[in-house]
Parts: sequence; C-alpha cells; structure tokens
Amino acid sequence: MKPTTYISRLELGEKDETFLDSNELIINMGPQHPATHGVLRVILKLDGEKVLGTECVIGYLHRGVEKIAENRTYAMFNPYVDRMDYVAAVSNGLGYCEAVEKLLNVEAPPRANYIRVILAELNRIASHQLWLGTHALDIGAITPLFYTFRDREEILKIFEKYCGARLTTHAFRIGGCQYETYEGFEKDVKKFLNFFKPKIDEYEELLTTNRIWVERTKSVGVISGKECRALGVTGPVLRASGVRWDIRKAQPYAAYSDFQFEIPTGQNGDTYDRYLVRMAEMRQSVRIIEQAVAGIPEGPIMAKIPKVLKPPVGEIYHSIEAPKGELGYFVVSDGSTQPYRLRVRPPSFVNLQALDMMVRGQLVADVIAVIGTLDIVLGEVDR
Amino acid sequence: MAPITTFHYLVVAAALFVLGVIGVLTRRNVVIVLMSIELILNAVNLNLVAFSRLWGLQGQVFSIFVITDAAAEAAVGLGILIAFFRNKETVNVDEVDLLKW
Amino acid sequence: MQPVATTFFFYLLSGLALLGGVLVITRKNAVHSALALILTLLALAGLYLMLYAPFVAGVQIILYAGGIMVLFLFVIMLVNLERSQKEEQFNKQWVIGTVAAVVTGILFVLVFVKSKELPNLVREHVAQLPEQSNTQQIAVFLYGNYMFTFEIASLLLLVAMIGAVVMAKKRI
Amino acid sequence: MLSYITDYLKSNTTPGQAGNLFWAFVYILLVFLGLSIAVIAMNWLERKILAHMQVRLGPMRVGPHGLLQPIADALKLLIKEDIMPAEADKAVFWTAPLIVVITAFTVFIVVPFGPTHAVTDMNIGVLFMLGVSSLGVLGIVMAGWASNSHYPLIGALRSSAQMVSYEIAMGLAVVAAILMTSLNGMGVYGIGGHGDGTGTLSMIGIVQAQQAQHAWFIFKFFPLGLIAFFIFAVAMVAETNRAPFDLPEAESELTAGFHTEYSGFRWSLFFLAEYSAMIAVSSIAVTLWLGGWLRPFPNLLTGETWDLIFSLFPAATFLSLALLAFIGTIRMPRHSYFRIQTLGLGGFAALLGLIGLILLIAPVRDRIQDIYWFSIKVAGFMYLYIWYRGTFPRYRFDQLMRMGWKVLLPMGIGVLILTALVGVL
Repeated sequence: MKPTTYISRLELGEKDETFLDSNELIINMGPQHPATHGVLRVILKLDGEKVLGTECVIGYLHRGVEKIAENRTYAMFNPYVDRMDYVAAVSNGLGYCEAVEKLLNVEAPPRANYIRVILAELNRIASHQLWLGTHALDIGAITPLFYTFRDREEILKIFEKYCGARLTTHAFRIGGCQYETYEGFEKDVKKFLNFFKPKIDEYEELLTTNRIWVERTKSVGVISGKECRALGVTGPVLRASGVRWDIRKAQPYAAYSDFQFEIPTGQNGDTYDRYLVRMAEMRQSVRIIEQAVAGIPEGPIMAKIPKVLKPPVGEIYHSIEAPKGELGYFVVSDGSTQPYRLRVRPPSFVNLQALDMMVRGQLVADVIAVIGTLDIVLGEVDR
Repeated sequence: MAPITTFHYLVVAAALFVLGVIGVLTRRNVVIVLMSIELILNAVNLNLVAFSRLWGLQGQVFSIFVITDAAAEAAVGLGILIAFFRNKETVNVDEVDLLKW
Repeated sequence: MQPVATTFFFYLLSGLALLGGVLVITRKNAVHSALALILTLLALAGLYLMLYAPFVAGVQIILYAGGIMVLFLFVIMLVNLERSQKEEQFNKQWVIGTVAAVVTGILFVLVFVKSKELPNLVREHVAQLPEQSNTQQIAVFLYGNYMFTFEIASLLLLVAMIGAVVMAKKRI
Repeated sequence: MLSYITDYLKSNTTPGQAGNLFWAFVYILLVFLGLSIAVIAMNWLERKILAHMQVRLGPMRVGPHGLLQPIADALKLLIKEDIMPAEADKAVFWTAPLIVVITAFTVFIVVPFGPTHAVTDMNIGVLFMLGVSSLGVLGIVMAGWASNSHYPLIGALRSSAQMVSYEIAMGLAVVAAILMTSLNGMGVYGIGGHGDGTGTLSMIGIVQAQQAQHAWFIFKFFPLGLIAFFIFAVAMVAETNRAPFDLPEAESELTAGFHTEYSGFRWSLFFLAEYSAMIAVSSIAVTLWLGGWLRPFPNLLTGETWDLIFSLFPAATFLSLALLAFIGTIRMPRHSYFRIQTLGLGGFAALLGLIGLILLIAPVRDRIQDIYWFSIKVAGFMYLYIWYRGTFPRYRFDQLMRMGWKVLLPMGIGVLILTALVGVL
C-alpha cells in the first residue's frame, strides 16, 4: 500500500491575495523538535514571522490506554494510568483510584487520604518544577532548568523511598494505599519543605522581575475566562484568566476539605499570569503539605474491599485537580471484573485546543512560549 | 611583465562597464538588471580611483559619492521591484509595459 | 607601505573582477549572480587598496559588499524566483545589445589609446597621495570643499529611504 | 637574507608597515595559532563556567576535569559523516562556512596586541574590521539559503536583519569613540601629527591616543564614553548571535537556525567562526574603550618599580594557574582508576608552571606584557558572554528590532552629537 502523507488543511486553504505568496511559509514544528515537549507536531502557517494559523497533529504517542482498560481488571489497570501524565503519575493514580472507589461505594480511610494528599501535592510541585524548567528553557533561559531539576530530585527521592519508583509511582491502590509510610516520612517531607521554600524565591529571583522574561511573557497567548470555559480549558490556564475554579475547593476529594489554602488567580490570562499562578500554586501546595503532615491521623490505610473487584452495574464520572487541570475518569461497569468502557478526560489534551486561538496573529517565538505555558504532556494528550 | 600603469586599470574598468551594459540590455530579470547597473557604477568608480592616482584625491571623494548614489539606487530599485512583484507576480522587465495596472 | 607583487595581484584581482562580472550577467539563478557580484566588489576593493585608496576600499567593503548586497540577497529570498529561473533568461534583442555594448567598450579603449594623455597614463605621473593619512585627507575634502555635495548626498539617502519604505510596504 | 629577518626585530613598527613579508607571515601564523587555542580554551571554559553556574560539573571524563574534552569534540566532528542535503545548492552550501570562517579570521590582521604586535596597521583599521566582520553575514545568508529548508532560511533572514540593524548602532558608537581621538575637551587635538585637527581610524593610533590623552575612552567625557561603550557592548552581543540575542540559532524555535543542515567539519567551521567573531568584536571594544594593550595606570604609576610589578603579572597568572592545577593533582583520589588523570593534571600543572617561569625572563617579560593585558581584557568580555548565556532568556524578534532601532540607534546618535559638542566646547 502506498503510504499516505498527511495534508494539512492549512495547505489546502485559500491563498490570501494581499500577501506576497512567497512570504507564506508552511513549516512543520515537530514531531522531532526541541521545544514541542515530546512528539507534538504543529503545522504553522507563517507570514514572515507572524503566525497565520496552526494545526496540531497528535497521536505519535498513542498507546490505546482506554482500550487496554477494557481488557484488564480494575486493579490491573491501575499502573497504566501512571503512564499517561508521566510527570504527575501520583495524581493520575489518585483520580483513577477514587473513581473506582466511588463506583464500588467504598471510601478510603482518613490516614490514606492524608497520605494521598501529601503525595499528590508533592507531585504537583514536581510537575510545576518540570514545567518551569522547560518553559524557561524554551524562552531561552537555560539555567532554571538545572535549578528545578536539582530540587525536583528531592521529591523523587521521597517517592522512591515511599513506593520504590521515582516516576511511574503506582503509589495508591483502590481502597487506600498499599504501603504504610516509611520510618521518617514526615521528617523527610518537612525537611523538603524547609529546603524548598527558599528555592521558590530563588526561581522567582531569576525570572519574575527579569525584564526580558516579562517582555517575552506579558500579553503573550492571551485567553479570556470566557474563551477558556468555551473550550473547556482548566487548571492554571483557566485560573490565570481570572476564573476561580479549583476542584480541590469546588468538589473536595481525598482530604482537601480539611485544609486551609487559597486559589491563586490572575487577571490578564497571559503567559506571565500563568507563570505567576503556577508559582503561587507551588507555595499553596507547600502550605497544604505542612497542614497535612501536622494533622496526619493514625489508623488503617486500606478500606475493606473484596479480593476480586466487581463493581455494580453503573457508570461514574470522577474528576480531580491534577497539576495541569481537571483530570476526569468516566468508568462504565457492566458488573464484570473489567471496565466496560473507560474514558479519560486529560487536561493536556483539552488545554492544547486553546493553542490555535492563543497564537494566531502572534510571532513564531510566541508559539514556543505558549506551548510551554500550556504545560502539556504528550503521553496524556495521546494516551 | 610590464609594470602596471593607470592604462591597465582603465581597460579593466572599460571591460566591467561593457559587461554591465550587456547585462542591462539583454537580461530579463529585474534583479540581475539592477546588479548590472551596480557593475557599471563600479566600473566608473574604478576609473575615478585610478585617475585620482594621477591627479589627486578628488577622484576618491567622488567615488564615495558614487557609492552613496548606488546605495540609494539599490534601495529604491528593490522597493520598486517588490511592489512590482506583488502586483504582477513576475520579475521580468519586458512585462513591465503598462504605466498603471 | 609599498604594495608587493603589484603585477601579479593586479592580474589576479582584475581577473577575478571580470570573472565575477561575466558570471553576474550569465547566471540563471539570481542568488548566484549576487554572489558573483560580491566577488567582483571584493576584487575591486583589492584594486583600490593597490591604488592607494584604502578608505574607498573600506567603504566599498562595508557599504557595497556588507550592506547593498545583503539587501539584494534579502530581496531575492523574499520574492520567489523559482518560476523565473525556468523562463527565457535573455530578451529578444540580446544580439544587438551585446554588439552595441562591445562597440562602446572598443570606443572607450580607442579613446584611451588615441588620447594625447596616454603617455601620461603609461608613464605613471603620480600625484602626491598621502597614504598614511588618506582617510584624514578625504575627510578634509568631504567636510571642506565638498560640504554642500555631502549634504545633498545625505538628503538623497533620506529620500531614497522614504521612497523604499513607501514602495515596499504593503499598507501604509 | 638573514639580515632581512633580523632587521625587523630592531624596528618598532608592525611587519605590515615595515613591508617585511617574512615577519608578516610569522605573525599571521602566530595569530592563527593563538586564536585556535583561544577558541579551544573558550569551548572548555564556557562549558565549565556555565556548568558551575547551573549547579553541575560539566565535562569531567575526558582528561582531568574534562581538559581534553574540546580535543575529543574536535576529533568527533572531523570524523563525522559529511552530509549535504540532496536538494541543496552544492556550490553555495560548500562555500558558506568558508566565507564565515575566513571573514572571522581576517579581521585579526589589524588587531593590535601591542604597539608592534599586529600583522599590520591600516589607515582604515576600524573601518576594515567592521567591514570585514559584516561580510560574515553573507556567509550566514548563503548557508541558510543553500540548505533549501525552511528553518535555515528563517534563521538566515533573522540573522541578516539583526546584524544589519545592530551594525548601525555599533557604527555610531564606534564613530563616537573615533571622534574622541581628535578631541581633548579643550579644543582640537591632532593625533596624527598633521596639526589639522583630524583623528585616526588606525587601531594602534586609537590606543596611542588614549595613552596621550591620559584616559581610556570609556572614562572620557563621562558619561558619554560609558554610554557609547554600553551601546557597543550590547550591539556586539547581537552582532555575534549570542544569548540573549541568539534568535538566528534559537534552539527552541528554529532547531539550529542557519546551520541546521550542517554537520561534521562544516558545522565546526561555523562554531570556530562564532567564537573567533566573539573574540574579534571584544578586541574592538577593548581597543576602542578599554585602552587596548595599555596596562592599568600607564601614566600615573610610572617608574622602574611599577614597570617591574606590572610586568610580573603574566608570570604570576600562569604560576597561580599552575598552583591551582597542582592542588587539583594533590586532591585527586588515590585510586588506580585515576592514575592517568592525576599524571595528566600534574603534567598540565608542570606545563603551566614552565610557561610561568619562561615569562619571568626579562626580555620575554617585557615583550609579552602588552599581549597579556590585551588578552586579559578580552577574556573579561568572554566571561560576560558566558554569564549572559547563563542568565538571560531570549529576546523575541520584534523586541530585538525595537531595541536596535528605537533604543540603541537614538542613543548612538545622541552620544555622537554630544561628544562632538562637548569636545569642541
């Protein structure tokens, strides 16, 4: 069979008569490109340096996660979700476990919930650190990457000590946690928090008032709250546009209702605001972890659940606030040991839809900045 | 070999001038016609500098004015070329046969 | 400083200049023509150095080769010339044009040869050219005797600049 | 024949002025050699310094502290496959790196490392340097166009627009400095001995003017000299396509800009040209504003003792480097894995110490001093380049253009006019 080549709709479109035709370039950014965070392919239509239109081609990392779920038992599928957003594996696992727990009608014990919150928030910090490093690298500041990776290492060490894995942690089980916290877990977490608090200031010192950084990010990739809602964009992107929406507050899950924290929001919905929001979120995460470590209750870490999971017939949608936005699981059960259908609502995928709206009419360099600020992970976009 | 005199330079300048004129008269591509004009101007410059060797610095001063002129000519010529190309999608001189389009 | 190996360098540089000139008017691809023209310009800058005109040589390099030719290359890349490469390169009167040009050239050489000044040209009656302070002398001329011309030239550049912007801009 | 060679040593002009071809060739070879070593050293230093700024170690494996890394890199580049895209314009693709490298090296003909340590002293020195270094943009445009690919083409267009724009601001700053050679704050001062109030474009003449006027031009007509220097210092970073103005090769946007399609040896030529261009513009800045080869306080701290003290600096530098290397040798882990590394570092320390000792010899000491002060000043700029790269994000293209045309250009014009006014009044 002849291999088919992909023809972008941009190439098929009508030629704009007001421009020199030679000025219009169609260039392929990716799938192998240093700034597309994996295997995203963006087809750009350029007039000189100005972007006339974009088209994302995804699917280079498609593994059929949702289809795999239909052929695995509920417990067997649990590790697979870690491979979606591999920089925030804990949050992915948390969402899945809670969805299935809801379907089974069990609740994780409070101690498990606290452990879940601590790990999920640590993971949020790790994810934001990775975002900050790569985003700054895309914009040309190479140093923050190494600073954030140095500090992220400490979080990964805690993960490794807790569950033996650094990245694809598989930290939680349906019904609670499998592992009790190790000896000195609280001490490690507290030590990390004390170590990390000044580091946020260090990052901010490098970037927040850096004139070039501000010029590169202010009023770049602006998106209003209304547009965000129309596209279903969630997470820091939505909050930076001034919408106070955080599932941790709106529909508290795990133990989030026990903690005091604020939802940082921005006003302009530009890249700079998204940067500030994420920096503030890291501080809030530190605050949550501090409260959680202080108030962690004693007790069991696993709810009583049957050995073989056979949820009653029904369907459930459960979503959590992942570092990148609303991460939802829609699980349909036919009463057997395997899900009849499992659908993931990945925040990266939904947020990526805003790319075209955000970069149209701006410059090529802004496309890079916007891809960075959307904080997409291709594993999650393609699933 | 005979020593190099001003005469030699003049012959080189004349040859360059002829090449430029041939380019202007025979090529169809506007860009190359403009470049041929640059050749002609350079031939003149070589003449001026060669003569300044005989009769003082004024020739060199004048050649600087010629270079200024060439810069102005290139800027305007290329501006016209871009405007022309935008309207007609061609760079051939013999298709410029209308005063207005 | 006395130029060394004058004869050799003269023939080398003028050969390069003429080669560049021929390439300019014969190449199909405008980029190649432009590069050939740069060769000619640099060779001419070398000839100027041999004629004790270092300042003109410097201006030639910085303005012509570094400025004007970059502009040319820029425009060539901006307008897509792929189609024009496949078309006929020379117009219909190319024979007459060439003959006329060559006749002009022969006329020039005849003028040089027949002129009464030729012995002067050959004998190399050299004016007193201050080599070490060439730039200073030119400056004195430019800002002294030719002050008005200099101002006119700057005005010309201004006019050309505005004209180029007006014509090349899509919408004003 | 022998007298032809030895006679020059007694003269006190550059070989080019003396018309001595032999010594001109020797000087060209020396400059070429020194430059190549400087580029290699710069490669290692950049990686090390940047690494330490970024809380990592940088190359550590090849040789002690990665000292042999640049050589390993060079070998790797030389034996790599030489790829030429099928649709590329062969001849242009082939010549582009050559042009870039030749222009980057040619400018060093007029760089004065000392009053006589230059290949030649041209009447149009600064003009020549600016002109020839501006030819480098041709090579870049050719490379981008000949690759027949979109990323290199955009990179080449960006680069040419950027270099042409910043050249103007740079030129104005240079003119302000040249103006200072003829002005002394108290009426007109002729340096060339013409008595007609003219300054000089010659690189050696500019440094001599600074000595004669008892001030580096950076401090002259304070703050005008400083502003002109600042304009040049910004424009020269843009001119060499380095961070934060590295848009033509912005890795995250255009993969590698104009040299995306180049590999192996040809790519290494671009690399070589970039670094030698950095050194070239830094030497212009040093010559024009920082007193070139002049040692600190050449007119204030005079006399035998001060001369002796300042002439001991080169030896002291090399000896302290040798001491550092020696300490490194002692602190190497005592393990058979590290034996060769330890030996190598010890040998390096010995080499540095030997150079330091040679520099202590009186005749060598006096001749090397100028080169040392010049190199130290250039090295300061090189460190700044690395520092910028470690700290700044990248400008966007429109911001770059705005900076060039709306900030630096008016500033340059203002400085020029003010310098002329202050100088004449």
